[in-house]
Amino acid sequence: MSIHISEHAFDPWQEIAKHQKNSSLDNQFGATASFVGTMRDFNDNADVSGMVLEHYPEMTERYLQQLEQQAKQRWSLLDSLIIHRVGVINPANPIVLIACWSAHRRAALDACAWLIEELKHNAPFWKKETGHHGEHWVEKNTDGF
Amino acid sequence: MSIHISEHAFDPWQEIAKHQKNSSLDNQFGATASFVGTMRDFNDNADVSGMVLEHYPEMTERYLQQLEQQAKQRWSLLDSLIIHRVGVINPANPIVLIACWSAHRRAALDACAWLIEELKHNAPFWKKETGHHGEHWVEKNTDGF
Amino acid sequence: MSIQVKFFASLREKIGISEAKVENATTARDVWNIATNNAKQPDNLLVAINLDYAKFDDAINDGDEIAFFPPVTGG
Amino acid sequence: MSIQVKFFASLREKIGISEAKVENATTARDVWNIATNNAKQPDNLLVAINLDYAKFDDAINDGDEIAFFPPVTGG
Repeated sequence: MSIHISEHAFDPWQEIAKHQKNSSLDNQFGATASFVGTMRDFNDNADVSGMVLEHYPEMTERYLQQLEQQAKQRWSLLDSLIIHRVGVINPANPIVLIACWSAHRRAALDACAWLIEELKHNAPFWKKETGHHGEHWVEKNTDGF
Repeated sequence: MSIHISEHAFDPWQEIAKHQKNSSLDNQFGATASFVGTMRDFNDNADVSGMVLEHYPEMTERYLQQLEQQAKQRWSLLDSLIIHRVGVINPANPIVLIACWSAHRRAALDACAWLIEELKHNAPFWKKETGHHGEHWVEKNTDGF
Repeated sequence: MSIQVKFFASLREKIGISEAKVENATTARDVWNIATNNAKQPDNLLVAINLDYAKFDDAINDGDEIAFFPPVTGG
Repeated sequence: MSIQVKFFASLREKIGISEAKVENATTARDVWNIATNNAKQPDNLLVAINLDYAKFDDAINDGDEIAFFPPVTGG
């Protein structure tokens, strides 16, 4: 179980590979599910050229740790990894990575989908978008569709 | 939309990164969901030291292409990638990779989970496991739990 | 009339045939009976006609490819 | 009694305060009223006490950290 809040751009695929290599998962897991949220260059049909992500550091850390613990209690997870960007973010930058490892597929898939949903709804992060028309705070997250 | 049947070991994370780089997805996608199925070194409590994956090449290709088309009709996918190993497979080798790209998270997550489920139930692949006690064909897939 | 027949995996090993050609048959079931000399059909036997899942009573035509195989275990 | 107060994101910018300390308050609502000089609470305002989501009528204690913020938009 691992959580990183990063002020720097990260490559989600390298991070998954690195985490897997450095963990004690060898040969025990049969399933890895992951989700990556990436900054698009448009949102609600307005051009967005950049973004600043603010957070509440102590609460973010605590909340994400609680989420991982809840996921571990609910599903047979062997490991999980959550990485979230903060600070200045450019289009095409990954914002969030969730990865879950389990013996069988349902635990990893269901836990991964649950974690991103909970994170989106409750983790104390806030996006401010910048574009041609100045900057504005994103009022609320989409429902995912 | 892309399907690869591979007789050689592959690194799923490098494949996702490569596919993303070579596609025309730039800055348009906000969500990537992936599933990787990996060979464990045990199954049904018996030691498994290796595996041979047989398939029905023409039907596999056709079936997976149909699956991708169905997923594309059902969800707003921007792209998808399916890689499946055949031949001799060693413990810790990835067997299958599914990756889906979409603007919003639900399409990628739901399509990815649906694709691995359909593939497991219907794609014409067959596993023969080898271990201390000789070799045997896997009779049926687990239900995922 | 010429029908291409294929057997896969444990079924292929059990009956000892990977491919066959049969000359006259009207359904997939006929093809099985001719190609295997009326061997008993295993439980859960699956059949595909021209690369699509099919039923044993489905009609077949000249040039079709019929495949028999056990439950799939990929992924 | 000393209560640490924090404001985040659009709320922080709107009221122009990022942190405050208030001396006497019994609920999170009191803290809001004291720290913002009875500013109207925005719709959907959220509150956390000691890093956990809380309600505006929840009691607070000496040394608590109270945070006010708008709906979250991470991920």
